Amino acid sequence: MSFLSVKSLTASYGVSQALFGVDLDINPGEVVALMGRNGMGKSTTVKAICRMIAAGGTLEFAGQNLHALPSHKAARLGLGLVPEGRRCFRDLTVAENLLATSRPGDWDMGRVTQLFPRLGERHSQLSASLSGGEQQMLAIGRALMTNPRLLILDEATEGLAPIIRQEIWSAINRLKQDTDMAILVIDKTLAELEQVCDRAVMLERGKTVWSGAMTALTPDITERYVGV
Amino acid sequence: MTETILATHGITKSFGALKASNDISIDLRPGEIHAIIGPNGAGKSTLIGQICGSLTPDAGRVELMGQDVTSLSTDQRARAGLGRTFQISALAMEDTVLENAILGAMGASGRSWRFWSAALGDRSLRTRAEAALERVGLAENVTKRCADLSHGQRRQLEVAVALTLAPKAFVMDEPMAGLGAEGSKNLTGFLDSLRQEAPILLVEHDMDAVFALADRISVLVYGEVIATGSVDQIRSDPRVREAYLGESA
Amino acid sequence: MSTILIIEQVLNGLQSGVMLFLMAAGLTLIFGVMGLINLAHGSLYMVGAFAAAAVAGATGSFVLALIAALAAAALAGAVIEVAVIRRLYDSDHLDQVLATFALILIFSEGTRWVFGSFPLFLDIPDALSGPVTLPGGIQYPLYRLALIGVGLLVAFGLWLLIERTRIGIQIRAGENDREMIAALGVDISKLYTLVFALGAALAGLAGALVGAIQSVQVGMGEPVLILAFVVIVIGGIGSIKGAFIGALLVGLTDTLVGIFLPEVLKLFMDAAPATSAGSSIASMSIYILMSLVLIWRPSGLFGARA
Amino acid sequence: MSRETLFNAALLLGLIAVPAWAVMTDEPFTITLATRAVILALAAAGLNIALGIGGLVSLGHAVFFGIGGYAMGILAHHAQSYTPLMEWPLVIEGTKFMPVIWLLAVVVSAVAAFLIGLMSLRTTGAYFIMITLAFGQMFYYFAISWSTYGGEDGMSIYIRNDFPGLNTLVPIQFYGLCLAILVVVLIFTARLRRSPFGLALNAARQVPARVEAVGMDPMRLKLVAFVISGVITGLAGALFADLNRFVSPTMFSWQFSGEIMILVILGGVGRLFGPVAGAVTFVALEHFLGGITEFWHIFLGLILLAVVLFARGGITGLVAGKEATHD
Amino acid sequence: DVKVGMITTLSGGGASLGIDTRDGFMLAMEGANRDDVEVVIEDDQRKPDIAVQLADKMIQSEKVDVLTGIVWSNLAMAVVPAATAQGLFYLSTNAAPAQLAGKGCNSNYFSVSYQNDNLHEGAGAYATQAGFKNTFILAPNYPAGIDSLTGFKRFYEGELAGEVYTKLGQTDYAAEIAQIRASGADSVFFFLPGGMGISFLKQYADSGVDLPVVGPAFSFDQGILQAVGEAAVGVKNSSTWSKDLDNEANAAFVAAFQQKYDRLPSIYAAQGYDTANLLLSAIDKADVNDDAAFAAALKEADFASVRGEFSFAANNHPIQNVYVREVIKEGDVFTNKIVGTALEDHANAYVDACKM
Ligand SMILES: Nc1ncnc2c1ncn2[C@@H]1O[C@H](COP(=O)(O)OP(=O)(O)OP(=O)(O)O)[C@@H](O)[C@H]1O
Ligand SMILES: Nc1ncnc2c1ncn2[C@@H]1O[C@H](COP(=O)(O)OP(=O)(O)OP(=O)(O)O)[C@@H](O)[C@H]1O
Ligand SMILES: [Mg+2]
Ligand SMILES: [Mg+2]
Repeated sequence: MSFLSVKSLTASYGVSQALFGVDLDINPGEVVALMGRNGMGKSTTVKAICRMIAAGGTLEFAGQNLHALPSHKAARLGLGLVPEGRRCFRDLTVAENLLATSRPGDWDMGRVTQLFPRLGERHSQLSASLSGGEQQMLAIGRALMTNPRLLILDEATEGLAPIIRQEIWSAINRLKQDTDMAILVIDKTLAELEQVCDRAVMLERGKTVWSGAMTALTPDITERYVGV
Repeated sequence: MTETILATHGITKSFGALKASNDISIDLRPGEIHAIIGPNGAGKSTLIGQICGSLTPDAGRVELMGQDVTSLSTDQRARAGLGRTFQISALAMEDTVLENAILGAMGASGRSWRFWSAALGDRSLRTRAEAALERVGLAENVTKRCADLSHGQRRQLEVAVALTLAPKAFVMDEPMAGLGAEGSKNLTGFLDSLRQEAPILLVEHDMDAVFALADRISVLVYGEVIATGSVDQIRSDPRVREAYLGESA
Repeated sequence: MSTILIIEQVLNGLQSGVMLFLMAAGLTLIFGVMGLINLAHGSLYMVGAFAAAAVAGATGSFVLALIAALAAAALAGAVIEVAVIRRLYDSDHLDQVLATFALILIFSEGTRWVFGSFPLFLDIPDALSGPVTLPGGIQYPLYRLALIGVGLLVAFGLWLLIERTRIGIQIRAGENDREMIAALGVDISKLYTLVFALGAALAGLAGALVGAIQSVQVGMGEPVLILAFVVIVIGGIGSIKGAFIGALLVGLTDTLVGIFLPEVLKLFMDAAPATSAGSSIASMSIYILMSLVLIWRPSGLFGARA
Repeated sequence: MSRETLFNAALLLGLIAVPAWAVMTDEPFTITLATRAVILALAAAGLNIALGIGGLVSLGHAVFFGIGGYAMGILAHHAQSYTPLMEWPLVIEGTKFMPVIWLLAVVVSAVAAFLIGLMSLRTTGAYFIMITLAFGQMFYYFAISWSTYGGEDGMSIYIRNDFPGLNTLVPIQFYGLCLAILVVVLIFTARLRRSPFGLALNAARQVPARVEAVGMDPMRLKLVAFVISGVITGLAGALFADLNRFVSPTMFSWQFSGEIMILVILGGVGRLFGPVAGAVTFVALEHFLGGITEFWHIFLGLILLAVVLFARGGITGLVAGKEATHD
Repeated sequence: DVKVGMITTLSGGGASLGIDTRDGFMLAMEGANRDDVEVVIEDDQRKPDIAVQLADKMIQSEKVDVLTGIVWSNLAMAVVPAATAQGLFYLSTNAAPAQLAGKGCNSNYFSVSYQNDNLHEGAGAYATQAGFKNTFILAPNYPAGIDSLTGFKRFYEGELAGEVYTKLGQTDYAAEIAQIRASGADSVFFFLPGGMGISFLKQYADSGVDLPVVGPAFSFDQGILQAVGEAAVGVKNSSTWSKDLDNEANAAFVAAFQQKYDRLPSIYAAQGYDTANLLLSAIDKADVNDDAAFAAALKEADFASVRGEFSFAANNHPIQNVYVREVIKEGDVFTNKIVGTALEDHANAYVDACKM
């Protein structure tokens, strides 16, 4: 049994079904890429794991059945989400955003501002007035502050300057080396994913259509499922 | 002097002690794509806000087709020929894709003050909207509610709405953000063809796209333009590499 | 008009402002912080006053009466949060308006059903009754001074809670994005029940304290509700400091305009029309104040959002 | 045909059938009751344009309702006492002629809505709710102390005003008149919702920034919607005053603003027939529950609560399904 | 058979007044135990438009002959003119605004209670008798408030230390009390009905200003005295009725009311009771469908009023005494006792204006 085990996951938005059978496993220390074209169900999978929408199928994390837990209890098992579109708490300052949901552990204010010095400089600014990239850093910092065992990054490098993206990727690499945090990454730049991910899972129309080691990813497959 | 479509002259804007724009003068010429790049928080969106009228500069001027538009409101600037896309999608979520596009067509044709005839029944509005949706690849989704679109599809719609305006100049804030690899590739191709219609001021972090598209690049750091030049010039500029590009180029 | 009287009226204005703050405090918490339009706040105020009057009548103890007011209102608050309000956080403000309007009907007539149609008796405790003499020879009721004290304490306590504690941060975060804060591991539902109960308890406390110098009757909460909304809107929703300043402004305006405007008008016109015109305008004064503030600053004096 | 369309048609048929039913069962008062429901529905239909399409949560619509009422009250008062309304600079006499009264109601409501909108639309959300309430309270207190026209006591008009070709004293005829106006307004609303203006207004509620970016001024769209909305509610006020042959400052009260809003929410915000469903239900509840117990407000409260909790989208939502239909 | 429609306030804030009106009225009706009179009762929620609607209902559907029961002047103004214009009789159990006493009087309209100004006039007369020279007067800023101060001044001969109109529904009177303190007044007259009066009296008692206070009976009525408590003891108020008025009808009424409802009756109950008895007396004399005869029968006022001597003036408003009462404590209960008569056989100021 894996750390996170997702089997035949289904989910719907009202009457329209978005997931038709997603399979996905992650083990501690692993970095897995979740890939697919726009609208194929990557974010929906993440929302289902975090119990933000109701879902069917197997959903287990750290030996617990996630279906039985409300969103906040699932999170406390060690899920750290960086959501699509950032979703910082607009009316809170940067520092307050980081503190609001922090849980004790290695990651604290000091370590996060070390990773993103920009957040330190802006720590008493309202997050609504941050630049897009700054908000993205804040969302990552916020998730790290919960000291997750599984970090989920949904388009975490969207809108970041190349130099910062590199920093984030190297931070992920460091996380991978130094901790046994499991990481699930959704991102669009294949080259960058290849640097850090161990495995990849491809979604098409709400279904897992391919999964395997990153090294086994052929141009053929990527052409077919992500179009490059 | 070359003819310019859009230009800023010495734009300056502060938020408290922070100088988000410091004496910025840039211009956009016919047929070109002028990319603005720079670290996060450098002031790119702030600059765009001032160009489009949602922010008022503390000093400086904005000119469109040689006319000073600094004192015009956002909607007046849009009518004067400025088509923009937002960094974070700004769409009417409850409405359908087609309705969102028609909104743009309506604004462009000044037909918003009709109270009786149905908007969707207006041939010319509809043709215009559908053409734009077709071009960004949303033709199959016209009846979908915007809230049901994926993130990437919303980004496409964002561009389509700007298209319906048939503007004199496009101002795009990170149009690639959230698009998948394939989507970025397609949009890159699309923008490439769009420059014939109207020049584009493009803010983007996707360097593949910027390097593929830009005729000129300006680099903004801490509210100041530190360099303007061709792709090659910028790529090899050490200051730019240090502040922004890192190893990636 | 003597200086002493003017000072006394300014004091009255401040005091009525603090009293208003006491009423508005719970509402600020619920409306400002949780983003919920709770029209039934006035009902909780009424519940507090009735509970206090009933317990004071039975035991003769004002302290017990206050405790009863706090407990009854908090309980009522917790119950309606769990049974009704909880289902409405995700829906828009309008559903909240209708639901809490329905709660007003239920509470008002329910209270009348239990306590009858006649006003109840609740008096100032002996230890606090009667006037004291302030420097300058102003005679001022001790109880009102005590109200000022309680109001200031509540203001300070609330400000600490919201601005300086982690719970406060979480509450505000929840207002921005409930789904997100839950996904990050905070049990926002429980937190909101607590906050709602706290807001209700404050309303109940205000009802009991103010009930001692006013009339404890069915429907007493509604005029107060409107005033409390005026206060927090002037101050800027979500700001405890704003609510406090707003309350003082409203208290001063209401008191001073009512007293001085007729006098001022008498300088220009006959006494009778001056009195009536003066008091007509006075009754509109706080609304005029509110619209001026909002026209000048569309999100109140200390409102965070534009 | 969608379920909502069917429901709307049934509602309309029901309203048309009311007089027949009243005659058959010899309950003439039913017509008065139905007239009340229709007029309240009209007032709510006015608000529904601002609220449902434009997202303008106005807690001050009683202002327009009251203006309509006082337009009727003042004109008829002068007509029945044979005193001119104004002697300088030009002589204006009172009148008992409904079209003139309506014209006045509409014009004054429009001006008031324009001015109030101009000042209020800078604010949003709860601030907008409260600033509109503030204007309502100003009018309310003004009316209370306006002793020329009865102050708090209001004004009674002895005989209902005239409409050419009708005997308005006959309940059925007056009812028919009110119903006709309601239908006209609903048709107008239905067209408006699909018109370019409606589309733009709807978008201005959701994303003002987008509307601006395509060259329209959201503020102006909202202001126009607010004026249209105020005018309709004002007209309803004039009819309501004529129904009761009485006007008083309670027409301006915030409770009344609240009640109009409750009607819209109860029926279904933004639904074409929402105001009608809401008004009919509310008037019926008020009428029938009142007979059962002295404490009928408790039951009214419980019913309203049930509607909010179990019928998202009000009564129309309950009957016709959640989403507004798009086609 | 006669059908009577009672429209009164039975829910919400003002319900206690309507409930007493109804209970007093029904006490007399049930006491008479007749099967030729039917009463229908409806709740107006204290809203004028609801009252009008109920009147329409009673006229159109119930086909009543007589309407009665409205507590508030503004509701009466909404209902009475239209009802009498349609040929119905209206007997007022309480509200009696000046418009309906003067130019707007009607042969089908009778006020059994008083004319609105009466109690204020009584208070003014008492203030004069008591030798007050410099009174501070206050009332809410609405027509009844303005009428009340006018009524007071009509019979008060001293100077005014101040005249203040407060906000309708105001609950805090600290500012007015400070004005009173500073004004050098020797006494205070106030008209603040309902909760306003309770608040004022409690705050006044706590302020340390101890000038004598006079007011109309409304703020000292049985229903609200208990809520005012000690603060009211000793205050003089003017009333046309009191439970200790010494006459047979009153003794019987008070006893019967207490027995039936287990509380002391209020002035509203007394007025309701009188109204019912007046109506019954007229029914015995004339056919309700014969307007002129029935009006004449009513006007005779041939019934035993709990207020003792009672007759109608030319404008169909009572001629009666206005008494001065003092608030006392009887055991645990606060109540009133008569201490004098302010005006004897008093009618009202609008008789001459009424052309009937
Ligand atoms: N809130 C929603 N309501 C209804 N349908 C939705 C919603 N969100 C997403 N969908 C639909 O569900 C499907 C999957 O969307 P999802 O957001 O999971 O895609 P994605 O793979 O994350 O795409 P992207 O790369 O564009 O973010 C899409 O077809 C989308 O239209
Ligand atoms: N209203 C505001 N108040 C205070 N500071 C602001 C405000 N708006 C923007 N800023 C600050 O101004 C700077 C420039 O922001 P801007 O959004 O223009 O950056 P950007 O270049 O677009 O960055 P990104 O690429 O991350 O989107 C940022 O540091 C931001 O925090
Ligand atoms: Mg996604
Ligand atoms: Mg930006």
